[in-house]
Amino acid sequence: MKMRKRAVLDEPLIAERGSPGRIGYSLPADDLAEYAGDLAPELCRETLERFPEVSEAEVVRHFTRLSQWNFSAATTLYPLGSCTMKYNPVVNETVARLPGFAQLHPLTPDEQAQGALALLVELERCLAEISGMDAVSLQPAAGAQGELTGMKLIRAYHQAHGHPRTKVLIPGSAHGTNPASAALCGYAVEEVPTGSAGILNAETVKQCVDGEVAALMVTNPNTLGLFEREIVQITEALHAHGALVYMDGANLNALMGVAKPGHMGADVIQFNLHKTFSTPHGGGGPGAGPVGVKKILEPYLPMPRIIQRDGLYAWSEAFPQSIGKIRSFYGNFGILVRAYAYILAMGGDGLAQATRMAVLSANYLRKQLEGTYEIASHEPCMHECVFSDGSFKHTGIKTLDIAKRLLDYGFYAPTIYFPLVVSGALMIEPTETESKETLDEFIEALLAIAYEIRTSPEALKNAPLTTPVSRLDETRAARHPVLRWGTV
Amino acid sequence: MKMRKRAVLDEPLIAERGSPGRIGYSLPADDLAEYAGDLAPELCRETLERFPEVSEAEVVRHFTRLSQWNFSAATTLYPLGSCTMKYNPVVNETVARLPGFAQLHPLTPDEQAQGALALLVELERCLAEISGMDAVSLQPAAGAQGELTGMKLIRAYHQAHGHPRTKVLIPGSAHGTNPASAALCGYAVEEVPTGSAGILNAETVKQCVDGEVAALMVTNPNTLGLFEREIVQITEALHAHGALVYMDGANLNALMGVAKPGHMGADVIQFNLHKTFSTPHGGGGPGAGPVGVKKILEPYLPMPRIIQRDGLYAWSEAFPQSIGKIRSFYGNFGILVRAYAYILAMGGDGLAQATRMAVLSANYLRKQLEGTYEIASHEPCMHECVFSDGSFKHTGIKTLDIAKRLLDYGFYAPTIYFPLVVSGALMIEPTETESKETLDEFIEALLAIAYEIRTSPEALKNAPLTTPVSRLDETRAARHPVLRWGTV
Amino acid sequence: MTERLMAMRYLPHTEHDIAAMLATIGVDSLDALFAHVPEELRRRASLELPAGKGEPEVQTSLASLAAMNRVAPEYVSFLGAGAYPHFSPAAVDALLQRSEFATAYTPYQPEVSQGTLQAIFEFQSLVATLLGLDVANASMYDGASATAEAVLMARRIAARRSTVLVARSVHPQYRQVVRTYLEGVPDVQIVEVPWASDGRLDAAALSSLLNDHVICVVVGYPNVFGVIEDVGSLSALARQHGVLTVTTTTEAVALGLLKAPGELGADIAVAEGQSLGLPMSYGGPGVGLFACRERFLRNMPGRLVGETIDHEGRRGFVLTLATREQHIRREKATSNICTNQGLCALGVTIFLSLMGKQGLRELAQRNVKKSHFAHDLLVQHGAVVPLAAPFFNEFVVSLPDARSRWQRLNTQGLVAGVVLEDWYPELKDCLLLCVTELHARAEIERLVEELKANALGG
Amino acid sequence: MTERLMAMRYLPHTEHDIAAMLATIGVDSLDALFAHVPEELRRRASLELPAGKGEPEVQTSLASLAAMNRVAPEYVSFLGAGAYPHFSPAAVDALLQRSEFATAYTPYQPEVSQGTLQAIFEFQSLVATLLGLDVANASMYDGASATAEAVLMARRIAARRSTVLVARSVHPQYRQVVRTYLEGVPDVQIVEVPWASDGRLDAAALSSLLNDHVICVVVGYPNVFGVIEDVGSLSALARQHGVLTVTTTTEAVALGLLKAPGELGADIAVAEGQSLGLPMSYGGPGVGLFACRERFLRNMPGRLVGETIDHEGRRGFVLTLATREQHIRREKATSNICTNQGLCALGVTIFLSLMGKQGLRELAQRNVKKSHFAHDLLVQHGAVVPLAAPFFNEFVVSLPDARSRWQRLNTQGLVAGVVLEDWYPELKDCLLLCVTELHARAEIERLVEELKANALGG
Ligand SMILES: Cc1ncc(COP(=O)(O)O)c(C=O)c1O
Ligand SMILES: Cc1ncc(COP(=O)(O)O)c(C=O)c1O
Repeated sequence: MKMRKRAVLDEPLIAERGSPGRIGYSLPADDLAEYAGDLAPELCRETLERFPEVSEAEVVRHFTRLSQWNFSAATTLYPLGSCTMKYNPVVNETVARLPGFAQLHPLTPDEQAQGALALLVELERCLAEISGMDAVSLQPAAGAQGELTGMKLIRAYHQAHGHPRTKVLIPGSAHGTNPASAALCGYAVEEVPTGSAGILNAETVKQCVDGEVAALMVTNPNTLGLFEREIVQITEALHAHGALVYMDGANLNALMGVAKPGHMGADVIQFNLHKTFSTPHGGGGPGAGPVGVKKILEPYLPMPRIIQRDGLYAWSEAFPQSIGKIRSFYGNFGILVRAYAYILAMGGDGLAQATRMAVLSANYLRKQLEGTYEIASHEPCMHECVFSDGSFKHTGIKTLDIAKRLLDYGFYAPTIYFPLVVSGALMIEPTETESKETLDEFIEALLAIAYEIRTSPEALKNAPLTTPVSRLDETRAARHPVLRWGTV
Repeated sequence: MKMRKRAVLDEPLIAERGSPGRIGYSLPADDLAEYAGDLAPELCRETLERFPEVSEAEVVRHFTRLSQWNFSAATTLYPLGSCTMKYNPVVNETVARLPGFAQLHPLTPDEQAQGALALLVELERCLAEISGMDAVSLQPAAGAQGELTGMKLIRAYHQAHGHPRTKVLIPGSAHGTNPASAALCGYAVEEVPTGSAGILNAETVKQCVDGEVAALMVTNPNTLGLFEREIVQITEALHAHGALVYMDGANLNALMGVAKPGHMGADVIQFNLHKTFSTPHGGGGPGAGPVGVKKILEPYLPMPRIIQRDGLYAWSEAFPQSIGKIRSFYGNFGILVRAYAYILAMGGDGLAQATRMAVLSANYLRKQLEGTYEIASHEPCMHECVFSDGSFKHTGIKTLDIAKRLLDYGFYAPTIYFPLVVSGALMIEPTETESKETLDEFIEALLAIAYEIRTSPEALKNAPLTTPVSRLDETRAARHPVLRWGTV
Repeated sequence: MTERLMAMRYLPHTEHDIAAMLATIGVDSLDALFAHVPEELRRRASLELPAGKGEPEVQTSLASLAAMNRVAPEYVSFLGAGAYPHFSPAAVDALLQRSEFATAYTPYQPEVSQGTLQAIFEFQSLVATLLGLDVANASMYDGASATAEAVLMARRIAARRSTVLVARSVHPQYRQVVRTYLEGVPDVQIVEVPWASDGRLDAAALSSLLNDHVICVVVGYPNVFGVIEDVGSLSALARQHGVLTVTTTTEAVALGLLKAPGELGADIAVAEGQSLGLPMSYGGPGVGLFACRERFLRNMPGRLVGETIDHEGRRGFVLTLATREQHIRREKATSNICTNQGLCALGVTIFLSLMGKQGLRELAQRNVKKSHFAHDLLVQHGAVVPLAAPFFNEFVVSLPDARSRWQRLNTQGLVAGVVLEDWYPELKDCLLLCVTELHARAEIERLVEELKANALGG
Repeated sequence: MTERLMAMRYLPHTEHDIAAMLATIGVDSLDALFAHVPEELRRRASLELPAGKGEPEVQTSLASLAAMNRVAPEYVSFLGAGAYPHFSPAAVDALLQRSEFATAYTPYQPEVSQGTLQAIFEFQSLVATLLGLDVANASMYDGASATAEAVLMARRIAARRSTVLVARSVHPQYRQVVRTYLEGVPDVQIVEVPWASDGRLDAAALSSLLNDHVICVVVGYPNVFGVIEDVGSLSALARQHGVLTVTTTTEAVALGLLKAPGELGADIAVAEGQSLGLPMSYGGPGVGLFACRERFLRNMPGRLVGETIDHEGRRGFVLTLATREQHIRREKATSNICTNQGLCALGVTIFLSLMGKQGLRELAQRNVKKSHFAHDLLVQHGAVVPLAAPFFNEFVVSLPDARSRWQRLNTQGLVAGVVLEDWYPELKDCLLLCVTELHARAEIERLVEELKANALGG
């Protein structure tokens, strides 16, 4: 096992550092020294209780130390299934910080923001081309907000056609955001059963559709990493009942240049730019979740939209059927800049190659591991592969133990216990940016762990052994929630 | 003991990563596709043997991982005596990267580089004011090159006065660069004995001076952290014999706003901008070592120098007595920008306060430790304090063991075995940017180690225990030097 | 695949690697991996996009787009209204670029995510204090959607009630987002509450609208006009009817000085955090701050980090109370949010740590001072300021022909705030001006001079 | 001390801390700590400098100075001659900003400095390969002082000899620095060797100067005119007299394509590394690359990192052979260098890792292609190119009235290279032009067009 220990200091909470009266800030010089504008004292608070009082150096050291406690895609393979933890190119960070982007006020008159508008228009076009959809809105802030937007569009469409309908069909393998988003739109969620191979059966879907079904929410490839082979028949079945198809595009990394959701019958799809388009995940965000739609849904897209007027780009709210706004201003612009830079760098062929390499890598992992770990489906996989706990369930070892043990081997863990339809799922997404050597090291680790399960299971039960903290008591955290530092 | 372990992956050499044909670069588009300029094959090499073939992601991960193996001032107290490891403000990094500085070609016509020239002139002025010298050259790339420059100036001066002289006086406590620089100028080095209290005795110096002495090289405060109380008498003694005084300004952090070398009789001094003026040490450099001189030495300063012409700044080589150039172009400009930003931020009062806090902190450490560790001198200390191995020599523990053990406590080690005049020296420089709490933690660690010396010396002998590697075999490295990766 | 792709620098697979991997898998071509994808889909899948570019061209392409946008200091602007120009110390962005923060994801494995987790815990602590409430979550998308989530949460709490009162002086985009989020939610209606002549919520109107069917009242603090609402009085009024008070703040710097919403009786308080160290970035990414009283905890949307201990008893942090979240509760979750604004929350945490107890207050005071100076100078020169209530760093000024004057100044490289008529037809000829610590006195004086020359005089 | 300093953000000591620390020390004021410093020094020590500035002002002050300097892309320049505009991937600078690298110092404690040490080991390996020699050190200040150190080293090796031959076509600043370093070193004289009509070293002149007193011959590779010297022949010639060959390279990118100096018989090879990923930064910091044959190892200046093992047998890296260095050997050291250019060496290491085997060569080829295109186009338009030898990415062009034409173009925002007469009075009316991968074809065509309009035609 390749492992090195190192000293990492305990780092207290920032509120536990510092000393009263110490400061870490400076303001611009006061050029109004003689003027004394202030608010009435009764409007003002007494203090900012337990706000830090620290020097700049203390802040820098504090957060630098904290950062080192993280595993991240920049330091290790981060094979978190469904999350597409690909390499985040450094240049994207540089361009997003250009003052013309970073310092731009969102209400800047359109004529003075033509560069930003042109970028947004171009990005819309690229995403439409990649997905085969007709129009794109960049406003949603993340995948789930894209889903919400998409479902709002579907609702608006049905409403405009007389009746919003009441139900949405969702397979059990779907990501939790799908049912949550549908419910947020007031829809009842109905689970469509997945076929035994892990994919949807067009016949089964057909039987679930009726005039109350507003839409099917389908992920393709689905969360088992499988391409929904019957997708065209499925979407036709929906359309035959006047229902629409929402496609969760979180797994678009498996489709670029291979198949377009627009051709599969999707009416609306969200893009997770923080997955497919390489924007960094930021420890939980920000992401961006643009939606692409077919013509029939375009009138309902969020406002404002960009139009051309007198040879210039301009924001317009003249879309009377629009669902309105889903977020202030125009979305997570800084993330959109990064995604656009990525698309420029990759080009059409590069994106297609990315998909092919992502799928190649997942199939390679799957092949190397399937003799040892039980594969969740025997269908060919796309960009990720899912294993169940079938091969080790009888040993008393849990999927969680394997995940923890991987940390000791210096890898982040795959997504575990998702999708829910797989017992003790281990969902591995290598992405196209990991080298074969790294995949081989990871395979080696998983095989070594399989051996440990047989020979020294306690190593797994006690794992991780090499991390800044050992296994944490999650029950305690939930039972007696301590969600902020003490106020005294 | 506050310590956390964490997994840090073994990271091979970059040449051990990668795969033939893999790449991590891109070039600008070739806009001369039809033109075929190339060199004759007989001029060209076959290959770049064992040059890496890696992707961008692999490079980023490689160096990110390596970085985490370092302790640094940004992660922990780095009390390396004589090195002034103060906090390096982040904003200095930002301004040094402004395209108008970073992308500026050194041969840009002067009219197009007025901003850079103005900055250099301003910085020269600030350094002259801080040191009490008359003129400054920013050209030397580091302290040692500043020393060399200074000694060249002294030599040129004596030469111009008929005879370059043959000897330079240097106290035994001096930094190794002092004798090395003097020798590089062709001078014989003669050691002046230090008085018992650790400082120079004017009488002793007087006895060493004669007509062959070109200069005394003196560090003030000296490397024991002691102010040379008799400095004025000493420099007078030199001047009385027509000899000059080189003052090593590496310890200027102890003097700002307290005493100016120019008033002490120094004829030339170097500034270590990477110490006193907060530019980052870069794991060994780059630094900058400007020299300040008295009027008598100004004619000899390196070329080019900045003059004013037609209301503009301009580089000029019209200095016939100049020693010439010590470095290409004008010095480590990017470092000079950082130092200037620091001086702007601090202001005169801020610099004076920095000195006072640095001295306060060193005295505080000294006081807290002197009951446990043997102090090298009973003189009041300035910005650093030096302990000897006197208190633990009999235990078999070496200064080195204490240094290694400190790593386990999460602190970088002080400078050890320097100055040479102190047995087993431990030279601690806290700097003004460390908080009292951090100093207290460091004191606690040193006291705990003193306790361990008595109770569990093997903990020190085996230290460090928590680092990526344990003690390394330095003898082996020197005996069978392996200085590059294998070529097959 | 034989000709070399520009994108290769991001794609490590050599031809040799590919061949070896295909051989292991047991197929003879990459295409074979996609054989199960219907052929008619694959046939039409090619991407009509330009060829990939090298990094130098990516940089120059983006730089030329960026250069087409006008920003300070060349371009002087008094725009606020939901996005605010503030100084952010260089340390904030430098630390955000630490790739261990930037390229990690949701801390599902806490043992190797303590950096993210502790920072979020600190964020929650700071936000809870700033908003004066018991618990804060680990971020929402932005101030607008956080407001919508607050209303949805209020509705969960007051499940049998049906009316949401929203002050018309809440930022119009926030109101639009609330409306969008609520559309389709059964049995809820939104009623707008007007402002009184001084710019604060019309208390009489509120009184007349409050009743047992009301879920909550949403009020801006400060409101879109920069006006400091009397949250204490209106929350007291609301409470009499069992109605929850929700405050929403676009300019979080104000909270460094103003009484905290919770202190004034708010039950849920949200804010946009962009002002606290994040660049405006044409409107995003920012971060939604969200806090509420402890008793509503289980109704809260979003992620929460909690303190706990490890096997050796060391303090550590974990995601907690996830049973509220979509990945566990699915359609019954308190929200659909998953990816949030983690790195922005970290930015706010770093910014607040640097500013600290004293700095944030001083920053807020400086904003008051600068904007009040501008206000006073305008008044001195005869400008009409229609709203008399105290304001933070934005205020409304009324002048004849505002729009065309605004346009004229715009061509001179000066944006005289927002033309309010676009949002409030009733506010014809009104401009909303925002002045922060970054506006130099000379810029303020220029604004006044230009408005005077253009308008005030006649 | 009672009024607040702007610099406080960098100074953590509160009044309370200060009082507590003074009490511990047992003195009653800060001044008391300096009581032993002669009073007449203290009296005059106050600093007449402006008051400290906040970070916003520091930024604007520096930004306005930076804005007074003209740089690409607005300003087109064909300047090379020791500093070269090249593309550096964003990853290089991002990694250099990792504070664990930037804020550490010389790795005296190897156990907590393996990051720096391994990176230097990689640097040494890459540089040794690039220069085609056995061992490279861990960096010198710059190409010029590295050249001087090489000459001093040669002198140590050939201790009884006395003459240093330096090609006059070595960069004049490098020659100046060599001269400065050698001044005062007893019994050494420098003799310049002229160039032949094609721009290469005059072999006949060299032959006539070589004898048993000669220490070494120093030649630029490429030389200051961009000309590729025939190092193989001249080193063979030198070796006949037991004379060492030292090559010095200002444009290290050339070494990605050209035969390595060591391969051609150089005994010591040095270079300026700025081209390899570092910004020009008005001439510094760059980094001196330095390599030699193994048998000269103990005469080498500078720091060296070597491989070893730890107690558990794991590979690790340490500073080694320090007995050559000043901190051990003091006046007998092989050099006085201490602080070197560590972070720049790291930058070069990262750059070379990214470019790799293929990229560095391709980059060099592109430089050849671009500069030869410019050269050919000029010739096509009748320009005179006085030196016929092969060149890398710089070449000399001769045209009537060069200086005034250069000046005219300069006012039009185009710098037509270096006016060589300033360095070489014998090269009147000659310009030295440098063309790299960053020059667009259109810029080259503009240069030719302008020179033509200005000169070539008439
Ligand atoms: C399949 C799938 N759908 C939807 C989402 C939701 O996207 P986001 O987290 O950006 O809201 C995710 C992300 O985790 C996902 O994996
Ligand atoms: C006292 C003293 N003098 C001179 C020097 C040499 O400075 P530099 O390392 O910048 O060459 C140092 C630095 O280590 C020093 O501490």
